[in-house]
Amino acid sequence: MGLADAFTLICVVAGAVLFLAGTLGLLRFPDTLSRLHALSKADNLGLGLIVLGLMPQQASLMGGAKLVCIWLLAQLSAATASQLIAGIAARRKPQA
Amino acid sequence: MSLVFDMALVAGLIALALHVVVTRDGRGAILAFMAFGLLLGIGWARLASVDVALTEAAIGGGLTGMLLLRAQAHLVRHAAHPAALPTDRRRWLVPALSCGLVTLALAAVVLAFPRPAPSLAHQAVASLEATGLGNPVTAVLLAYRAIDTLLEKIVLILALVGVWSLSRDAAWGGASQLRPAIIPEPLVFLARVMPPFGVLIAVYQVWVGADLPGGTFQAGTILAAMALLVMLAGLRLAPQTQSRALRLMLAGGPALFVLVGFLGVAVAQGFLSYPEAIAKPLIVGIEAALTLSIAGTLALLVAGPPDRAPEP
Amino acid sequence: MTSAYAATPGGLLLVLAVMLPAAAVLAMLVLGPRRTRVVALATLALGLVVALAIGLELVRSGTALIYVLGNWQPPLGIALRADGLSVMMLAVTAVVMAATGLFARDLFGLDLATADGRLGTSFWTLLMGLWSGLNLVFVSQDLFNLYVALELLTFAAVPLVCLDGRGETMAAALRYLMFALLGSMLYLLGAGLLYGAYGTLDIRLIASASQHGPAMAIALALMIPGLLAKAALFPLHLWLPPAHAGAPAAASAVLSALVIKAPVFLILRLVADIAPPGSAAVAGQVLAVLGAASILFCSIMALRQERLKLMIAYSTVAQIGYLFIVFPLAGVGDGTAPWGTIAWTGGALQLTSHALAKAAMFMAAGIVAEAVGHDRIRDLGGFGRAPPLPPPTFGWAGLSLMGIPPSGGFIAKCLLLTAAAIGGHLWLALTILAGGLLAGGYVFPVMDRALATPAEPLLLRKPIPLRLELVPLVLAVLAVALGFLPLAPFGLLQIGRPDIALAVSP
Amino acid sequence: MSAIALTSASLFGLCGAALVGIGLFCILTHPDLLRRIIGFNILGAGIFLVFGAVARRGAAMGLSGDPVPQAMVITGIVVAFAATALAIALLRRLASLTGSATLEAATPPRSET
Repeated sequence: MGLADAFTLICVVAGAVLFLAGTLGLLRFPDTLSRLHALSKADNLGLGLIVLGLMPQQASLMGGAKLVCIWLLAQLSAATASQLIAGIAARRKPQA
Repeated sequence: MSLVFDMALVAGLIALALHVVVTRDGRGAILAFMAFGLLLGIGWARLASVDVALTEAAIGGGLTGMLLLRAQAHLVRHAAHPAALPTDRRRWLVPALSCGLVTLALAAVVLAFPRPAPSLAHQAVASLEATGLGNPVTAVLLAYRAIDTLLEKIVLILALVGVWSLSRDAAWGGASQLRPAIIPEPLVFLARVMPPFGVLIAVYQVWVGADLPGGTFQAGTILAAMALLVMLAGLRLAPQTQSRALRLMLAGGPALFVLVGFLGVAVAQGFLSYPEAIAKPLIVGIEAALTLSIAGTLALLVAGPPDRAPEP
Repeated sequence: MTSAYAATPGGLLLVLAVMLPAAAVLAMLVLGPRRTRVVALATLALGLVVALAIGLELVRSGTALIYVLGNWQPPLGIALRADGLSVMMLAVTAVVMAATGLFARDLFGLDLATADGRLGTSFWTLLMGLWSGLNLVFVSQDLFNLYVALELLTFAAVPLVCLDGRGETMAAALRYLMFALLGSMLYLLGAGLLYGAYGTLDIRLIASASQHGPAMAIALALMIPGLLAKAALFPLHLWLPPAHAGAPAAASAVLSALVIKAPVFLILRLVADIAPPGSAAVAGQVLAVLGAASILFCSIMALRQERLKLMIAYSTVAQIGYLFIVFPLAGVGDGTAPWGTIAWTGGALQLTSHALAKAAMFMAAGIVAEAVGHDRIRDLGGFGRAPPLPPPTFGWAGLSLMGIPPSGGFIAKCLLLTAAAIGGHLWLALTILAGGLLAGGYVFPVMDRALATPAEPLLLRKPIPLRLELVPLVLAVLAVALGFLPLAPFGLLQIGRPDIALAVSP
Repeated sequence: MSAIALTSASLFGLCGAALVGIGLFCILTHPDLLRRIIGFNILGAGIFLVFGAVARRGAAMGLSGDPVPQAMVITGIVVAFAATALAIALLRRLASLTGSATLEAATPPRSET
């Protein structure tokens, strides 16, 4: 196992752990906002680590660039979704 | 190791499907179904069918989910509370047993398929040269079995005509009301930032689809999603369904397909055959036109029947 | 093995039969509501010519017409093939379509507000889609291509049911869609299994395979019930009466006369052309039992209906039943060639005469409902005095349904009865006789109402032009005239049978 | 039973068989029409997976699967989506007109044509 493979292994495992933690948080945390917090942690950092870990495995620069693009697009949509959910949660709260 | 991964994936798929059926929570069922669609996309990637994986993830996990969520919101507002599965055993036991029987019979057939497996891969690859393509799936869709793809476009258009026919008489020819009453700011931001990327990805998909996984369906779905995003965010109104330009776009792809098909009668070896020298450019041209048609049709199918009277 | 398809002269006509209406759908979409009707009528005329040309070419050459799409030979590509039976279906379809077109033009012309509006425009577009799907069902040789054809039919037929936009017809259309989709999916699943086992979906290639594993039996056990759900055979008929009764008269005519015949045709092909003899015999027996049950149960249901259109719709399910008792009568699956038997000819005649008679009946009922404003049989006393032609139309079409001489239905039922007597199928013979009597039971009361003198005369809502009434009358007369036709043209049915590749000596 | 080596193709084929059963059950028994429409999608997914298993088994010539069933699945997915869209449009209209999202409550047609 070369250095690159070891790097991949560590990063991807760390990413997977973050996803696991995020899922646990989603299921266990009491209210919408803290669940959202857990979820976006997993989404941002977990996906980021996995993408980072897969970088050395790419044969070409294009492949790496595509991976980064995927991460950026996921960031964008996740951030928007979080905003939307948080907005709805904030609007509902005063009425409850 | 990879078989363990597949087993976990399969277990997840079955668990989600069961959850969709038995849960009492209507919205929860839809969300579980969307997760199911995404997992299924991974399943298709595991089956090494990247073309299908892309289509499934985009349609099964995306557009269908949006359609279902919008319908659920509508039903909650307009209809009696949806009922849950019958608890009376007589009502569900017989269907459950017969469905179990179907599953068992299917499983037996799947395990008893002949080996070596019959396959058209040889013929598909051997004939690839005549089409000038590199992706055999695209060759099947646009050359060997082109008639299926062409008539399936007609199916899509008929579905759209059918959906439009469900409007009130006064609204027929008008536009759908997609824009929600309150548009959240982040959505508008996303609708401004995302579409250029989406269009880029779609163009890329059509372009590489001739030789690599990807193609007109996947690209069309992405474009449809972008169009819906822009309309949902209120940046553009949904188009009038009577608009001539819109209708030209919808009919353009299949119409070009039919024309090239009959061109084949005159200059190649019959209906839907391409002259070998220009097969690839013809196919890519048809794909480009089809992509626009598919994008428009899918987006309008999600938008539903027009509900505002047409404006001249 | 002669697996390759050789295109025959005139094969391109089959492509035209499918693509002409499909292209019309596209043209209508682009040209817009005002020109939809013109495009439809032009396509109907052209399509009729194409069907005629196909018939002439078949008779001239005496062999099946074949076309290989894109010149890609099956199993990789798809072939179209029309033998005598397919050509008969194409011809009947073209005639009923053309009649429906003429009828719909005047029916929608009654109300100028709807003529170029939602109802009229959607009707014409969907009608063309329907036609393309029907023609494809009759000529395609590829099981997945046939799935696409079935979906063309589903997507065109379902919205036709609820064009009037009422809640009840929405429910009827939704129930229809559920049954139709379930049917398509089971069919598709079966096709997938067959591909897994044989590596092809071409009917000729599958049929010429020497060994059949469990995949064939399971696939047939999925595909046939799926198609039965679409054909509305008892006990899967529940969706049909509300759907066919709720549609506008012109649409009911096509749905009842043609659309349900497509899955019946496919079942016939699966059982007679693909299934190995043992499975075919079993399937034939089961189908015959269901067919007989359909005839008896749905005839009785038709007797009990209070509304004219519902009665006609139940009668459709009963009449479809006759097509399924053909299987054991023609000896499908016992090693002989079924297409030479009198039962086979009887079945084909029944199919044709029912298509003509049922289209005529629905159109006549539509005219009555349009003129009087309702279709409650009890309150229709004296409807024969108002628009003059629907009662004779109804009577003539009724002759064919009951099987009274001289009519196409009579010859058909007579042939089936003879086959049942010769073959010693006493229960089928009794069913045929009982079905005829029951049909009389539901046709005569309507005639009685037509000729009755009501206490107070019926109020006419609107005048009906004579031209509108003529179309169904012509169809009904054609259904009766089939009875005068010498049976020779039905030698047509044997053209192209058996498929050459099937004729491998054991 | 070791003769039947469990490959990932047959594993997904079996998954397809199970999904077909689950989807059918949902369609046959669930009173909520929206859920039945989802059931159709699950049934479709199962059918397509059976096609997928067939395709994967047919891998040859350096291809990872037989392209013919793969292409059919793509066609099938798009048709299934169109069916879902039409069913949902009908259901929404039914709900607006009658206030009911089930077929059980719908009475047989009785009013005049």
